[in-house]
Amino acid sequence: MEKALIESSRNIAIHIAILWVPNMRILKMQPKFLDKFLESLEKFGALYGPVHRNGVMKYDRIESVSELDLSGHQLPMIPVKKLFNPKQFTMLHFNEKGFYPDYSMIEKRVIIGVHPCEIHGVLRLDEIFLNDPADPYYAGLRDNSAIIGFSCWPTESSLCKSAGTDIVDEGFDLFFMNLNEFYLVWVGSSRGYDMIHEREEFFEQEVSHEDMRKYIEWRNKRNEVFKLEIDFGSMPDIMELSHNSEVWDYFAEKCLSCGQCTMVCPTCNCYNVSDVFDVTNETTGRRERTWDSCMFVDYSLVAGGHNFRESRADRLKLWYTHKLKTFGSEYGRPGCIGCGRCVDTCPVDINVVTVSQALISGEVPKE
Amino acid sequence: MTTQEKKAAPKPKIGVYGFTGCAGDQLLIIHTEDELLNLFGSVDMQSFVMASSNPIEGELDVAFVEGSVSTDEEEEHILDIRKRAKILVAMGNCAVGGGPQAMYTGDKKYKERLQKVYGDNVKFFIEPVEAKPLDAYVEVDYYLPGCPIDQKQAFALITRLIHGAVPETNPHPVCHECKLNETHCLLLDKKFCLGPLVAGGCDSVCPSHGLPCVGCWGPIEDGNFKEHFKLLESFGMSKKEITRRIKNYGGHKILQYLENL
Amino acid sequence: MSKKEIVIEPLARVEGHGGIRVVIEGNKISDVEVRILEGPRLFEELVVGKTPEEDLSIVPRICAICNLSHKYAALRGLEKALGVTIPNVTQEYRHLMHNGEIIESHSLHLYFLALPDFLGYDNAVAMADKYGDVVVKALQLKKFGNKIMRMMGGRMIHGENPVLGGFGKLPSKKALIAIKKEAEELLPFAMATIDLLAGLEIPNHIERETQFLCCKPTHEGYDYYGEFFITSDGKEHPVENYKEVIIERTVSHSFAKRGTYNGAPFTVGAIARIILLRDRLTGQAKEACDKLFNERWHRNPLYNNFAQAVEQVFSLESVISIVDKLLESDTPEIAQRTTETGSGTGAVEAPRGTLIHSYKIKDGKTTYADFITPTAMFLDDVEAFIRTGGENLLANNQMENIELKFEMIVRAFDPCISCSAHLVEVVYK
Amino acid sequence: MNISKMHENPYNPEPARIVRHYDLIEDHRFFQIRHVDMNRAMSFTYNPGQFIMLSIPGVGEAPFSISSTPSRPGILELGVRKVGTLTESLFQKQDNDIIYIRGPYGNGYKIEQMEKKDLIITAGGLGVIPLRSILYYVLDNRDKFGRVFFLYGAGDSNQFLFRDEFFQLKARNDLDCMYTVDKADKTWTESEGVVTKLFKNLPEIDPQNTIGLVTGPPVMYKFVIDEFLKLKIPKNMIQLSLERRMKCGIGKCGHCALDHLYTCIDGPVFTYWDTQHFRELI
Ligand SMILES: Cc1cc2nc3c(=O)[nH]c(=O)nc-3n(C[C@H](O)[C@H](O)[C@H](O)COP(=O)(O)OP(=O)(O)OC[C@H]3O[C@@H](n4cnc5c(N)ncnc54)[C@H](O)[C@@H]3O)c2cc1C
Ligand code: SF4
Ligand code: SF4
Ligand code: SF4
Repeated sequence: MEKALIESSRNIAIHIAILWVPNMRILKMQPKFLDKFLESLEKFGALYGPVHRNGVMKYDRIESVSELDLSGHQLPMIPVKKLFNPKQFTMLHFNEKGFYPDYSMIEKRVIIGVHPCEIHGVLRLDEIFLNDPADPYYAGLRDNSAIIGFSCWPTESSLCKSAGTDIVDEGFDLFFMNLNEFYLVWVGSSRGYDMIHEREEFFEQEVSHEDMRKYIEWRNKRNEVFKLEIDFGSMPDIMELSHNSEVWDYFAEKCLSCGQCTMVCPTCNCYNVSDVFDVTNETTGRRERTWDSCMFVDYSLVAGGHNFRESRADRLKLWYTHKLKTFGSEYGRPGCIGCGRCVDTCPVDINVVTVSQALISGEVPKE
Repeated sequence: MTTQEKKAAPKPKIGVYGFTGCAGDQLLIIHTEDELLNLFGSVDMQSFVMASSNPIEGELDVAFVEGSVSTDEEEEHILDIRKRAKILVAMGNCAVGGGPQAMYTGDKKYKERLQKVYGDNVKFFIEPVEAKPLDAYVEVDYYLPGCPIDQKQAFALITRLIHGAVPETNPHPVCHECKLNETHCLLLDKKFCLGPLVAGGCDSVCPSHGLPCVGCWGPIEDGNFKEHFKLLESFGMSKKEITRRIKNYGGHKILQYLENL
Repeated sequence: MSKKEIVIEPLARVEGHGGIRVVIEGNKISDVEVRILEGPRLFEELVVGKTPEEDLSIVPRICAICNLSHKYAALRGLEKALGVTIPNVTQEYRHLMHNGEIIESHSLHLYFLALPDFLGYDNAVAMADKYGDVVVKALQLKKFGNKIMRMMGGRMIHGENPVLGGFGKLPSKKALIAIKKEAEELLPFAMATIDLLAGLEIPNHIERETQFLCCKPTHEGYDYYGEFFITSDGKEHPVENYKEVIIERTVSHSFAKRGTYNGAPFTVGAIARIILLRDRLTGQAKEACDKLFNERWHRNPLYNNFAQAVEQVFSLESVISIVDKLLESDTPEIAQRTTETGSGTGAVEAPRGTLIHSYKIKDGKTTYADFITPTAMFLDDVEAFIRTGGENLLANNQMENIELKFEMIVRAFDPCISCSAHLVEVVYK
Repeated sequence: MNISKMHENPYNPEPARIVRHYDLIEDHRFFQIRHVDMNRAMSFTYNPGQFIMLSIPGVGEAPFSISSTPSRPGILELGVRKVGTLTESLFQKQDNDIIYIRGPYGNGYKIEQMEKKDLIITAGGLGVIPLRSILYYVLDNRDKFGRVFFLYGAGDSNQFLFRDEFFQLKARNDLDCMYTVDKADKTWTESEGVVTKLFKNLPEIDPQNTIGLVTGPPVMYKFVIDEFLKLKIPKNMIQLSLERRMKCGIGKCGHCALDHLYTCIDGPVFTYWDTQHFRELI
């Protein structure tokens, strides 16, 4: 136990050492300045962050900083991906003369309170949407959004430690590590630097050794909290070896094909496109794009009625291949960033934990 | 750029008909204030009795029929409309599945009910028959499910037909929209909801109000009925209870899904 | 003796599928039938064995236009049966919802179904050329009614949001303020409509004395619900006694039951309410009523459209005052039931008249349900007016356009064919 | 928003004109299309085996293989089967009507690998559409390739695409054409039976020097590949072109995912060796 603790402190110390590079600065801030500072960010764009609406936590545009829930104890139901790859939007308009892109949803934004795993999620999506040719909507939203990360506290379902996404060293403009007595603030981009620069009076340049010790203590304590674990490292092989496992049939029988897992997963990116005419007999209208799910029956349906994934087992396999075995064009790196949402969301308990456990043990979960 | 595109599609001849039902689907079209004038402007409205007098009953490009077939006269009428219309759209739950009045379909007790209700002596000038969906009598080209239909879905279909294009169907369950609307899943609180078994298109209004989907869009082909029943049973509901509820708007279409449960 | 039969079918610009058959023998009308051509839907039977939640979901499907009135009447009946006492604030939200429906339904009927008759058009869209402003504004008014229905009902038609004891989701303060503002903006148009109508000649060929019935509001003012009926003979009856007040029978030419009061036809709806309750009007609604009301209202159903115009004003004013109250109030809790067994009758004024839902619940399941819709109440009166009107026309040899004249009478009542076609006599032993 | 700074929009299709069309067989139509912008039309180039996304405003967008060869620039040829929403509307279009296209997408056939080698081009049904592109490309660059065998099978003679065109090819002596239909009728003069039956008509081949190409309906792949393997053609010298559902053509919409690959950017042409790595390929 103790050994593990020392080990992990060492890792963290190394981690901090790595971060302590000249262009990545760490500052300190007293909590009393937080609201004032966040309010000042309005200059950089419309403020977004996790808020409670109708009993559901969601990323939304905020009217006042006081609405934000930055406690880090809960993840919004729908991940921050919706701010970069919107759930539903108009891509193009058309008329008799042709198609015209619609970029009206692109605005300058500051997204406050993004958890480390979520930032990892965005970095994964970057691999898809920014891969040449870049998706202009995603890229536009990405370019125009500042990300202000906030540290969080693991929930019952968090898997980020297993996934290696409990810390993050890129993909944000600022990152606030909440150590209760004070914040350590990582500056991750020149935009982040500009934000700080505006309100320098709120920040202390010197981070003492004592502060660092507190941080390590916090990290150690946090590491203790995780309840779930997945050995992501061995999952690609296990997936490969279990392609014909009957475990899939067990889950396939249960799966409701409601698609909720894909909607809530930060690294699911699939969408559908459809055209809508205006109510007129002229040729005018719009081309819309909406999140889709590989759990739906028509996902792999092609002409002639051939469906490559008609069975639920095949649909599940594709999803778990992406989450546990490979992501983007990479082989051997999983898409799961360990947020635990699928664990919280699936009504019939099909999620990365139950599936990977069943595949490893070869046994289906007990009812 | 030189375009030799035809400027506008020719106005199709449209008829809107109401059979037995609540008239909600026709009303929904009338209620589409923002589009109503545009709609009348882009079609040649031949017959829409609820909105206009002096219908012309001839050949039609598209007939939208709401309501179930519930009298012998309506049976004749739907056969006549089918003959005259190139495209027939069943509009709303009653036309698609029989509607709430068809919730007891399959119990073979219609005559009994009717007799119990009106007595033996009353002779009607038209003969009532057990409510059935349009496709029990004629071939239906497209279906607009819902009780009542949804404006967005309806106009997406109508405008495609105006342009002579094939409409898209929505093979996804209510849950899809439920999540797009960022609604908390009722099932997680062990509350009844039919969402996973029901075709989407309503924009998940009921779950969005914290209320269960009662299934008014009718069943979805890909629904995992067996497992969902099991799940609802684990919440303490009986199979009978779940079956009764799903039948409320399931009409004729639900029966095949309940066969092997 | 010549025998002539006039059949108007389908009846246009009414809600649902109906027709009129008039048989003329010499200069007498020997038979009048307002026919309900839709099949029976057996709703009272459908809900038996269901939970109150299912009832509440199913019964609005009786009729799309007044779906929330059905929901509201059912709620009033079921909540009595199950011992649910809703907080006053919830009551106010219900009123807001109900006023939305009155606005939606009246504006649809007045501007889109009836006004084309008065102005000589086939439909409202055709009217738009000359009366563009009116049509556009009328659409706006109807849309406003719909907006409230959607906000409170959950969607425009058959929303599930009103539940036993309250609402699934309540509107935000912001939405309420927006509603109030819009009501204020629309009020001048509703008043302008009064002036438009004041300039119209109402034909007098179909005048005849009749009786009226409506709910008596539980407070001093005008409103659309109550625990008693009042009738034009000066009597009051508790709603629970409805079966003794309104005597129903079945006729072969329609799937709708027919109701009589005192053994004779009677009228319900906006005209009945204004005639019986107009002393309770205040504000601009009173002003509107004073401008339009005259003694002929008692004898001429075409004035129902005028009464609807007055009620539009009343409802817009109500929306404003209700929102004011709601903005001051806290969010109400959903009231819980206190029993699983009981019976209750709820009555509200649907846009086209008194609507009654009566239930018996045992162990959480409905064992008996009875609904009486306004159309079922006034159909006898419609036929009586056609008969009288027709005979007057025959006497004066005004046979030209007689179909339209008959149709206008039916439309004036704003009958709801779907509502009436569900009706059945249910016998339980 | 400053759009000028935006990335170019790869989803925005360009107008193209239908220059000519005729029916191949029932419900299968041949289209020649050309970019409305003539410069674009002439400079537009692609690899055989690539596809375009074709749009009809208000109706939608779908992938179609380019059936013409880049060695004959200016005109794009498509062969389309009427199956649903978009294709239904496409069939209503007349010559001179405008449609919209973007692309080319996908990798196309691995031509370098094919150079100097003998080729067995095996098509089933609609699969002949992309293969027609490589076929003509090869014929236009005939000296770069070894022997060419073109094997094509259809359900019956009424389902045989490009019949006139392909029968004319039989006259050429730099190419060996073998045609078959599952069920022959009186008009049919060639073989009868499934396409794999044609393999026995092949002369001796040198497997190390031969490339097998196959495209057809999903059921066909397994059987044809078996024939290639019987001939001992190495797995990485068998090229397949696959069809999957796709909405973007550029690796974003996810629908065509196969394990860690996307059919639209990593395919649609894969070698059989590639496909061994992922399971649900065929
Ligand atoms: C790389 C590639 C090349 C293709 N080349 C050709 C070709 O040369 N000629 C040809 O006729 N067809 C080709 N197809 C198939 C063609 O894309 C589909 O036939 C077309 O999408 C059907 O569109 P639709 O709107 O008419 O049909 P829909 O109404 O959309 O659907 C009809 C059927 O097609 C399926 N389908 C829908 N969208 C797609 C899609 N994007 N891809 C595949 N299937 C789909 C549906 O699930 C349904 O089963 C190709 C497909 C791919 C992926
Ligand atoms: S697979 Fe589950 S835990 Fe992993 S990122 Fe997706 S939702 Fe989160
Ligand atoms: S609440 Fe209902 S509709 Fe929504 S996700 Fe859950 S089961 Fe599906
Ligand atoms: S959620 Fe269900 S019951 Fe509600 S409108 Fe949608 S389909 Fe109908």
